Amino acid sequence: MIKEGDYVIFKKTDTMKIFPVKLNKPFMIDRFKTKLDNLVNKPFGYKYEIKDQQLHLVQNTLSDDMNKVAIFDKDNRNLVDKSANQKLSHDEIEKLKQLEDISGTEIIDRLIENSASFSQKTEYSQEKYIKKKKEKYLAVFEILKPTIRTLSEYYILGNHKRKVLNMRMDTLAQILTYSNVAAYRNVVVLESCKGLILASVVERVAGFGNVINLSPNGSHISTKEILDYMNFPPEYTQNLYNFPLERSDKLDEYIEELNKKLAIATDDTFRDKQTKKLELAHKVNEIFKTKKVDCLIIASKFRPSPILEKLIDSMAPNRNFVIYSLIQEPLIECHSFLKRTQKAIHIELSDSWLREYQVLPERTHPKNNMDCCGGYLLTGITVTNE
Amino acid sequence: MIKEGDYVIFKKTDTMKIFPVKLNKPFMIDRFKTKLDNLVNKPFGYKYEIKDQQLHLVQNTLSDDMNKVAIFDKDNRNLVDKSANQKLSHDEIEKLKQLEDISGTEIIDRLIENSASFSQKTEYSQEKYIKKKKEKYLAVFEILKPTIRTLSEYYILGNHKRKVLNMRMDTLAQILTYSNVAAYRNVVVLESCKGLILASVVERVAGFGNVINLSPNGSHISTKEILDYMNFPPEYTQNLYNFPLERSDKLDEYIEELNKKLAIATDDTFRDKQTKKLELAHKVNEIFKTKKVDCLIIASKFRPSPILEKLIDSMAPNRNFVIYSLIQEPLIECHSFLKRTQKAIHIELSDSWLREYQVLPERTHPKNNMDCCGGYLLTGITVTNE
Amino acid sequence: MSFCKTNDTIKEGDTVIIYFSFNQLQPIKVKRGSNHHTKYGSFKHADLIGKKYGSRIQCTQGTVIVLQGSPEMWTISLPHRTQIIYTPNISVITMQLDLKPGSIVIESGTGSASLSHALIRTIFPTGHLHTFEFHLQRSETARKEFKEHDVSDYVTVYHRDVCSDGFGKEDLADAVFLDLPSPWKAIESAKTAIKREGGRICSFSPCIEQVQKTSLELARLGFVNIFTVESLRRVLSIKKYDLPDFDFNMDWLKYKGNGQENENQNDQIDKNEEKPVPKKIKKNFNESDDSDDEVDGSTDATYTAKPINIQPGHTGFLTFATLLHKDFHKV
Amino acid sequence: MSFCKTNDTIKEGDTVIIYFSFNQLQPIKVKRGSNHHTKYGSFKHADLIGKKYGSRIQCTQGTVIVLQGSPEMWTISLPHRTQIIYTPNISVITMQLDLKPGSIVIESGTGSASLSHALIRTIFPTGHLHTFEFHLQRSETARKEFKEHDVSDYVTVYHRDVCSDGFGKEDLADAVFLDLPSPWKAIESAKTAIKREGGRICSFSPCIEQVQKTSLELARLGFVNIFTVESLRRVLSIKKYDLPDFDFNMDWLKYKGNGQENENQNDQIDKNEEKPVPKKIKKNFNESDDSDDEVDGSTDATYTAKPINIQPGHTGFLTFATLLHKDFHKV
Repeated sequence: MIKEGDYVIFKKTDTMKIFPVKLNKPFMIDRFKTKLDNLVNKPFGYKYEIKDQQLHLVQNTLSDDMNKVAIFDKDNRNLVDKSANQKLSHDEIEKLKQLEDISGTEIIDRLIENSASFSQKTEYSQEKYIKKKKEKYLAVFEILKPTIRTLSEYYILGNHKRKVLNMRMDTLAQILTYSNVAAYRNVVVLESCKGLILASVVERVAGFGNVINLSPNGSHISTKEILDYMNFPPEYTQNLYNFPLERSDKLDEYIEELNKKLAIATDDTFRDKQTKKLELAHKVNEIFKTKKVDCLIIASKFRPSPILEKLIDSMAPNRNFVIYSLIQEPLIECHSFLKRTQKAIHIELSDSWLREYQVLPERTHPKNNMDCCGGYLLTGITVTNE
Repeated sequence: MIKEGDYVIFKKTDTMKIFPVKLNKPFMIDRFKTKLDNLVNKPFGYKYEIKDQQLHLVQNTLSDDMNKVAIFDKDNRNLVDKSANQKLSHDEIEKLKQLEDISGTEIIDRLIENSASFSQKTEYSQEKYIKKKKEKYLAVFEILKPTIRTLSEYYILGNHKRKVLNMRMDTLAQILTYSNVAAYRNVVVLESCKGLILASVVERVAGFGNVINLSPNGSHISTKEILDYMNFPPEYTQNLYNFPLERSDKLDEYIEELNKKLAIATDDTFRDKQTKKLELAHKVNEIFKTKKVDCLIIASKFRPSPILEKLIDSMAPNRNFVIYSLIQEPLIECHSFLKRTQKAIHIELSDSWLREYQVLPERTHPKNNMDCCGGYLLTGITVTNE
Repeated sequence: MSFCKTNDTIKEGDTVIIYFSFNQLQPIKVKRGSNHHTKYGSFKHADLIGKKYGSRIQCTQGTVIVLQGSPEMWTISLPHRTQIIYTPNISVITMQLDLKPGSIVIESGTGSASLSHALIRTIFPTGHLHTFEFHLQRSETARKEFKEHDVSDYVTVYHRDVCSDGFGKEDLADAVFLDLPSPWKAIESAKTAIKREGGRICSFSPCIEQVQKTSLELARLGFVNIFTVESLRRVLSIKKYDLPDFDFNMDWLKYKGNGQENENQNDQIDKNEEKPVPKKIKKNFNESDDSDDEVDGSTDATYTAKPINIQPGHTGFLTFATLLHKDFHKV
Repeated sequence: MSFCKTNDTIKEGDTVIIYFSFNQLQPIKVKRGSNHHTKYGSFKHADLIGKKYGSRIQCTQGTVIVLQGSPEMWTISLPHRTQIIYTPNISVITMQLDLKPGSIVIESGTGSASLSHALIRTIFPTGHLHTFEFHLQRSETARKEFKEHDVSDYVTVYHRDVCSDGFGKEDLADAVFLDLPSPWKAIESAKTAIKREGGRICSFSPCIEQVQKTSLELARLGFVNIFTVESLRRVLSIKKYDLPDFDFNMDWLKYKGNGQENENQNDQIDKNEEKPVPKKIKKNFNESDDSDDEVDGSTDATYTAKPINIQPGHTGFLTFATLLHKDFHKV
């Protein structure tokens, strides 16, 4: 059920938008003004329609497509190709949409009235036309719960692909299995995906383990976005440690530095800050120095090989690492390092391929477009040479 | 119809073998002795069975699979997993096969008798079992005509992939379209595919044009194999010129050298040889020097970029080239050269993907295995900077 | 000029392709006295005449390239009247139908004639294409185009519904190609149309149910070696890459924006795909804007090939089969 | 030791994976007093006990590595009782079913329990897997394996035909996974088994007809967001490459074998895939034999990544759907 403070995803055909649920805060979505008050204590996943600036649950009706067989006997042999089948101009349609009191249904009726070819279309094409227009003009949205699954769709659907390094759902899914992330693991994550990977890891560890989030300066800013959307319970994030990547290879030095700062600290705020930093450093040091890292995931904008070289020695033997890259060359470099040093076995470079299908009676086929750029993964298992 | 002197392809499930049709020449195929005399004046494509050391046409029966719907109600829940379901040992089966007078059908009967699980299998599994065994033990072969299509299957099916640089049918097909090979073209080919590409080009030019086959020393040896199988009519190959690649960048010099040799020639055989070489050189020179090359295809074991640099200037503007490589790096190098010199536009690097489907009632699905290694193509169009 | 021959110079009346970039091509008919307006300004048709194909044409504000009409160029620039068949599938169809100069081919429907041009190119000068289209306007347009493209000697266009009326041909064709909503309705007639010594057939269908019905009908009518494939081509763009090294010795705290700083500095890799190239650069003919990074002379630049993001994931299924020599069929 | 936790040292009774190479892995149960024979000679089980997982084990004639049993290692080494689900599909299933620690999952059939182990790993320690199998022997073997792998606290095995008898569960599961010949027969019961607040369902089927029937039934029963995907993973092997330059100045006539000479010299690229590696080299543990070229220290070696030739092109279709909160369904 939706609660105040949750984030919700508005979905309509191929667009998704994300909003926090705040009471009595009207805002605009598409051309509609609405408030989210009505969503509280309502279920996720249903369709809601905006009426009177509020969202109302719409019952799902059985998809018409599913029950209707395409009719091949009617055909379009007499449909003459004309560019001007729609008599309303773009501007006229835009003006129509500005009318305060016009409903989506009315707009669609007007479009049909003014379509020269509508009556000549096959029944199937007519339905397709109406469905398309409905999706465009009706104020009906699916309200989805932000989950790793829906968020990963959100980033790929919108123009946010680059924000998550083009990370496709299946690639992310493979990162999580091949790294063996689960409860009771110490997981080290270095990512530039707005927290998509970090949030996935936090969810799979669920508080039963430790998650070390490495980033320049230990900043959580670039990974916080998706963690916020996920709205995790506090026990999930209590063992999440945001630690500076640049300190990860000189922990002793860093601890010494912090101790020195602490020793000369006079200001309470400063002391608290240093104490916290020191606790964090000790925690990370404890895991790194005793080689207790169970899973290592690198999916960052930096060249992975030098980073892997620094971090792999903190891993226990027989543990899994996964490195993601949009191109294969940086992973070939990591592969060379691993082979040369014999620090790992079962090293595989792979790419992934995902295609969706349209499954409808008499009209089943793979979707016409696909995302061909799922990136590459290098996976492997650490071994000991002792 | 099959003629004496033709090559024929024997096909059985996943093996293909190729033989010339010679009269009264018995040979062994699998464990069967046969002669090909009976094939003369018989049609290609039919199945033939070896009986009494001769091949007899077998009528195709409508595939049983097609008309039978899988029965999901019968299932294998009571079939107990046992490794020793077949009571005959490997050695016993081998001995059985050595028996002179045993027919394939009899072997299959014995296998069924000795299969512990056969009677417990579903009807569908039983059929599958019999079909598999039939394919293995009956002396029935499809006799196929060697065409580019069947030969490209032959090389990929057998362990001959490397001989044709892993050239998959769809990749070869794309080479032929993107190079714009057809009648009335001057085509330059440099290939290390046993003549697969050369033969395709010769067929598509069909004598209406010129085909220059470049190779080290102008040797046709490495490309002759598939041309022989194709058994082209003489007009197809009359304009096929096998020319030394190492001379292609210094034609004047080469002609001069040949002229000199001819001038001092005393021996008739030697003179004839030089005269022929000179004619060939003049022909190639005429096409190269006047920039009359219409299509350039490179699919060789050599680094393509330096070769492309030498050959591209012999091409007319607005003509097509295609370069094939199993890996992408050599093509990236060609791409850099072309971009830098602005000698071409519409330069595309691509790979191809081909998957076969099993289409049977209630059992339709993509085939479980696929060839993932179709290689890369670099295609482009020459332009003039004049 | 002819779409199936190679030509050197542009003549009046030629259909030429004005090439802006990978996805921007425009066929025009050269007519003395006309002007052509492009986003790079305009040029006079008269200036084209006598020029070599493959030349750069100076417009008032930039350069374009003028290319000869060829089947492949036509496929990516033609006016769509229907869904068309693209070159990767055309390639496989041509190979699997064993086509070469001299082949007699039957095709239905003609559609936008994307495939037709490629078929003609392969079978001319001694072969012939019989192409059938049930939509009157389309069949007339195709006939007109074939004439304009100087290939009408090698093709006959029929306005006819082959599913109800058949091809009306007997023992004529080496190969039959079907691109119909209900291809199974035309197979019996296709069988009649194929030569006595047999031939090949191909059916192109977007949906798997069509493939299933077609395969059953092919089997019922005695076709053999029935198989179905999907063939896709994936284009890779070539990009310069330069992943930054993380500097373990830098004081990242002092580096601006802590953590988000080089958001946009990094992936040169995707730049072109996602951000529209500024108009200013587009003014001059510069193909690399569309897909590849500019290649510079420096030898230490490193390039990688990366698939273009969204590409065709499905066009249709291709079902092939063989009809064996008719005289040896058991009746 | 447990398959879903990470363990450091080997104990008696552990099921460990003996790792020879990519495709050669063997699970064994460590039993003091036993010997294990491999192609590299034999070792004593007793020698394993107390060793670290991920250690090299000296056999009489070579070295192997001993690995902990994990869901992914189990999937590639388990004894097949049925067709199994592999890690790329397992990954997508786990993600699309929104699984995490605490999830209650229903699975049928158990099969070879490849997926089951991975599901348990993701949902433990607070979740539970209910797995149903209609084949008695298989269900018993799975139960025994779960015990041996120390995961039986998180899983209940049922011997039951869910198509005829249903799951017998109500408002219990967050997610249901079906891998059945006729999955549509189990969907109504699956709906009952899903929690009142709704949940996710996945059906895995090799054939498209199964997908069609399943999708229709899901729609009929009010599931939403029904969609089907195929997910494949392609492995690339890393090879040294060195295409020879053609020497335009060489006298090729004198070069041995005119034209065919460097037949085998050239493509180092394919060597390993096609030719079996000589036995001699295999004697020592050397993973690179199987897929990658030996990487040497020299910095000027150039490597490329090339897809392994024959790979899975299809495993099955994955159909997913959502059941919304049951209390808000219109009846």
